[in-house]
Amino acid sequence: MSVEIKLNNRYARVELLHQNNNLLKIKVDETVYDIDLMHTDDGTFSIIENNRSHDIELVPLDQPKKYLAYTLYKTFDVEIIDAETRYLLDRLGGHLDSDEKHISSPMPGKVVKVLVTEGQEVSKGQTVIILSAMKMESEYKSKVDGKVSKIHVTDGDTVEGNQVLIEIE
Amino acid sequence: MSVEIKLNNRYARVELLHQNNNLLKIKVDETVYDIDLMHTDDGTFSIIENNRSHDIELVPLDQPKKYLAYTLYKTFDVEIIDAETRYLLDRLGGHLDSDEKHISSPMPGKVVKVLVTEGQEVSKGQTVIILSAMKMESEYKSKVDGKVSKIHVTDGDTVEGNQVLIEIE
Amino acid sequence: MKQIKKVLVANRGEIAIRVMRTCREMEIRTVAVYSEADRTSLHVRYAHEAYYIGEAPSSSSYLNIERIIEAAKKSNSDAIHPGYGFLSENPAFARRCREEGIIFIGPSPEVMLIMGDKIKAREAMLLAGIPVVPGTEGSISDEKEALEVIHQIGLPVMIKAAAGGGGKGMRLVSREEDIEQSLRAARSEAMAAFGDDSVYVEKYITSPHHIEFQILMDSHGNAVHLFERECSVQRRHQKMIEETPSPLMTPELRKLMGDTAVAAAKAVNYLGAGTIEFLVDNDLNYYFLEMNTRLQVEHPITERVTGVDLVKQQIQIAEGMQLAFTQDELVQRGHAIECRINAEDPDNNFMPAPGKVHKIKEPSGLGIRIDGYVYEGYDIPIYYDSMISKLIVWGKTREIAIQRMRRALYEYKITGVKTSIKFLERIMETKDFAEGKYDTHFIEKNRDSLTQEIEVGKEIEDMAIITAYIDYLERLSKVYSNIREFQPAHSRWKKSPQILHF
Amino acid sequence: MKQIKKVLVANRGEIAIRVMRTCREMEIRTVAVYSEADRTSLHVRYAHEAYYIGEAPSSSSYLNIERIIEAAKKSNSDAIHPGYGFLSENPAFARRCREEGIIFIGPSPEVMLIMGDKIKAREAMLLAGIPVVPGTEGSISDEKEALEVIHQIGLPVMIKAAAGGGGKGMRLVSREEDIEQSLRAARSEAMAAFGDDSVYVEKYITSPHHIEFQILMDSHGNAVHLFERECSVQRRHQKMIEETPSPLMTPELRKLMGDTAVAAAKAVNYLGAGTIEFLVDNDLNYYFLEMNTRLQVEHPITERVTGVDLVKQQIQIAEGMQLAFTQDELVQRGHAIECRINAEDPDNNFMPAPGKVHKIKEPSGLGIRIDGYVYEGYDIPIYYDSMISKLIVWGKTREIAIQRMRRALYEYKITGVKTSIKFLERIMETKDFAEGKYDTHFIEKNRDSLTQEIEVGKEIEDMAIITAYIDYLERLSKVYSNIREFQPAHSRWKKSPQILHF
Repeated sequence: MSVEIKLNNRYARVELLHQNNNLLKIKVDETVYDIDLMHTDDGTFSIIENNRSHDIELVPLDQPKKYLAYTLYKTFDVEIIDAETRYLLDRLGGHLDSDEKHISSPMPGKVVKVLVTEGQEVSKGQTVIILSAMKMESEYKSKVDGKVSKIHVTDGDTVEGNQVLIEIE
Repeated sequence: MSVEIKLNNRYARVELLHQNNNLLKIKVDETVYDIDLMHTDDGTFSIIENNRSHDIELVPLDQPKKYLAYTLYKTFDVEIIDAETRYLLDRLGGHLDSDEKHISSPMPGKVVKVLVTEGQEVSKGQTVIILSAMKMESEYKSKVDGKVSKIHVTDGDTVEGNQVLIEIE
Repeated sequence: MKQIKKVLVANRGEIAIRVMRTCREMEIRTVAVYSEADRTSLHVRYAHEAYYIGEAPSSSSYLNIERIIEAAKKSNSDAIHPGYGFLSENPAFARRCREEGIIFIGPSPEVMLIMGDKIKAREAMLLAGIPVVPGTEGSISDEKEALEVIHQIGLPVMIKAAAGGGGKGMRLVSREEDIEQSLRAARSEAMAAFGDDSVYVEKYITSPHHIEFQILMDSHGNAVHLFERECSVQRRHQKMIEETPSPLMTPELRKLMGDTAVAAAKAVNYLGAGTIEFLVDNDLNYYFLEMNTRLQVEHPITERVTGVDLVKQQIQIAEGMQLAFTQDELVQRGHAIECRINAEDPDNNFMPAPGKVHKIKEPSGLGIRIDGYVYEGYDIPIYYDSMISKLIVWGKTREIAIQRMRRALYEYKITGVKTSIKFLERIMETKDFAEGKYDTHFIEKNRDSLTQEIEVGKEIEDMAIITAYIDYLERLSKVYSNIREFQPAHSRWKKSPQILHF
Repeated sequence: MKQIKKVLVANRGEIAIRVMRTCREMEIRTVAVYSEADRTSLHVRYAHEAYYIGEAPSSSSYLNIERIIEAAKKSNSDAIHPGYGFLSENPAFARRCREEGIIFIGPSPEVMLIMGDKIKAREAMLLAGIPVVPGTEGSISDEKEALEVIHQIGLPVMIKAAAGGGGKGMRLVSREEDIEQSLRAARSEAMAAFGDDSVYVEKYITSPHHIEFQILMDSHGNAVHLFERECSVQRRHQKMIEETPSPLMTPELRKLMGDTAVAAAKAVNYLGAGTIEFLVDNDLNYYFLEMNTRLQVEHPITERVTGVDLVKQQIQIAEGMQLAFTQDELVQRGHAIECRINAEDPDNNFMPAPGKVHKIKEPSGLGIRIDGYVYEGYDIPIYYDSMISKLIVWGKTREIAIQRMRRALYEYKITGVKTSIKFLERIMETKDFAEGKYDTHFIEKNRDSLTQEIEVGKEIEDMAIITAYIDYLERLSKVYSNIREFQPAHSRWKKSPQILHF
């Protein structure tokens, strides 16, 4: 089964050509690899490819089909672009999320202060909310000119990572 | 729900009297404990009882309802004796297994030599099989006088821990 | 002299465990206190006893003097070790312990009061003949007086608005001919911004090195220093890497500054372990900066080169024992470096990154020490410091220590949260660091190369793609064959039988 | 002089990783070889490259010279490090490396041949004037000759049947008046058992201490010793605990034995790291036992007190470099102890206990080093050694080192397989060990107290019962409410919401 996989900004087509237990023949774009692949249930991969030993940790993210892959020197965002994902991508015109109109928390933390109210006009670059985590406060700004359509949090709330805080339309 | 639990050779009756999230009131035999209990999915338990901090690792064994509980200084065999277990115990007249008539491997290893054949008469204390693991050979003796009724392994076999090797009747 | 039998550690995280480790070696029972966010934190599990002291925010728990004293009394603790941060430099807490008859492992509240006040500390040091950063004692509103002071201090100087902040009314003056104009500009800017044109003038240290000296002083008046720690690798004014010996240090300067540090401790009648922080410029002039009246985060590098357990010394001094060694018996052997492993994102301005730790693989072997507290599955709380572990290495030479640190950072793998590990690895590979030529501007100066995108080659990328592909195939096969059987954690290495179906 | 750029490590387990760690620090690329049972073993994952060399039994893989040489050639390795065990003392392998132009990191095959043969080694040592255990050179069949030899050696002696085994024809003689009768009894027993009444006579060491000296010798004829290691805590003639300095040692004896060890190395024109093993009696007489022409398991304690990386020295010597230090520059600082953590059952005659490791929590902090290789979920194979890790601690004094070892053993938690951890903890608490009064009979002598059942009190038992109870309730609740949702490993600490249903 051939699948398209996105790694950071690269799209690659991957296909398993042959398997004999842990010995796999896999094609990634135009390259065919003969690899010896073992992994644990929780995502530690040991791959021996042409006698090179690779240790990779694969961590599934909250969103389905999205992962972080930790290699020796670099961590990659990896996403499976299968038929379902492709459909969503097409429907949204290439954008799975409308990031620009949402202010989301990049990390878990606490809301120090919401600086806007619903219905208020905001301009690009205007600070709309202050979060704190681990003794450090950070200001978050609107990425567009627009109107605050929805505020999901209030001062003092504890928020998760990637939680939508404020929507702007 | 009150359950009987066996710890090494002790039988204890346990009952959850009250729960408020991680704060539990539990009765073990005649003692009532108020404890703060947290644990991970894989059996690391942190119990605070009367401000004493206990770290216990609970490891499930292959047989259902049997565990090893690792406390700070001692490791216990623990077994849940519920209705089902009780029924089996009663039916077998108090013996769940007929250990004496089986020669089992106490650990994973390799069969070096089977010294008896099926149908052969053996006497108590007679060496019937030699196993090796980690560069060390061990002899296993019959615990009873009897006749070899079944041999499950041959020289050179790899065996698991607790596997029945030879049956004597 | 009173033998301590039970210690309450009024702290959390790695330092709580660090202190308890020494207590266990001394056969002293340990008492943990914990906030609501820390019920599953390792110090609670490590201690003999544990007491809940309040809500997650520090103000309700780790800064809550009443609750901590209550736990100490309930547990019959003889002594309290405050660690660093939280109440460790709080004179009111130290005084309260004294009133309750509980030994506070640290100096007296009187010393803490002096050293906690910048101006009083400066005065005390001047009195003891210890150099401080030259500058005006108070603010100056007269131009002529300001000019005199500047000439007296000598260039370069920094002029700062007395009412200031945010860089307004601030001027760096390096050249003689700029003095008057800069002074006027600063004053008028200050007036415009704050309605007040008075200014401070301070010596500007061009290439500042942050070097500190560890001291120990017992209740019998004996004091020693345990040499320096070089702490100039900083981000956001927070230390990131420390090492000892300092690459800048000479034996003469070490002796001079060490003697100064001991004099400073004696000047205030210090008790226990403390640290005198100095600024040192490229010409090896040094100035007292402040004194930390507690254990430092970076104390392990001193322990490694001197062989002295500083926590044990703290406890023994608190018991009233005499120091077991003199200055002459202390020697620095080899080289030690500490890297702070923070849950943060170095590519995004070191933004904190709390969250759940997925997996940890820690380095080990020759010359490695780790003081940490997080474990797999642990949820790093948002309420406290982002430092999750300290990696300390020792080598016979600085070069070996750096090689070892690189190896250790290679071995250190934490997934689930972002950490400073890879950033630290790059620092080890930076030429200026390798040559020991750096000051507090180091990270800023090398920011581009330190945060530059790494090229790893297509093959590594392809392997990462393959791991996700295999996981995806296995998940699919599970859905379609409806296999959902229980699989214990870390149970086995798989040979991927499922994907035979594809 | 040839710079080594790539090393194949012809070994597995902790020593393979130990060697690779130093290689990484030296920026040498590492090549692992592995048997079928070791595909998921850590050394395969740690190395840059990995080559499969055969089936699980050592004879098909780690002892398979052809396959290893083939892997070395295919990977373009400059050198092979043999670790300990397996091919490390195999002269044929060393010769084969030489023929293939691959540097064997160790001594020449010629030296290995001599030292691998007890009689040749004994002759070489006698020639160099080094004391060996006094005894007959060959067997004696004449009673008069035997009596002469016994008087020459001096009591006590052990008489052994030349054709013997299993204790038959063996007599310990301690008293003058027993000599003749014992000799006759031994000879007649030997005749009855083996049809041959010839015997050996050997000096019997009443209270033997196993003490060894680490030596290093370069290709320029420079040799040094790195002091002793006391290895008398043994079970089944295998070392369990090692320490340095030896509690038995005096500075004079150390110098004498050290000089002897260096002389022994020079006598055979040694190369690299080696160990001279001695038997020492309570009167501090010492006798050459054997020479190990490789790295020892217990080398880390020497590294800790001398600050020397022995693997790095091995590699540099193999490159043809001169030793960077002289004997005078080497000093023992503080005290180091190693405990071997084996997968075995101390309560059942140290029966090996291979199997799957459920969880591991390793000690850490001040003065702790771990050289291990197993990880959570790893299945310890049945084919190889039962040693899974080495715990090395350092303290300024022996007393501190023991306290620290106790603390470290307390922290060390391995579940899923039986280990020697708790047994080692009891040894640390044994009076004779604490006082440093022990010989190779130590474990046998203290077996009862070391394996005695511990009473932990009813409360601990009740807590263990409660954990099983809670697990049982949760499993039941899952079955009845049919909740089988996916839960990632180590995902969270639970507050047991399920058991609300009861």
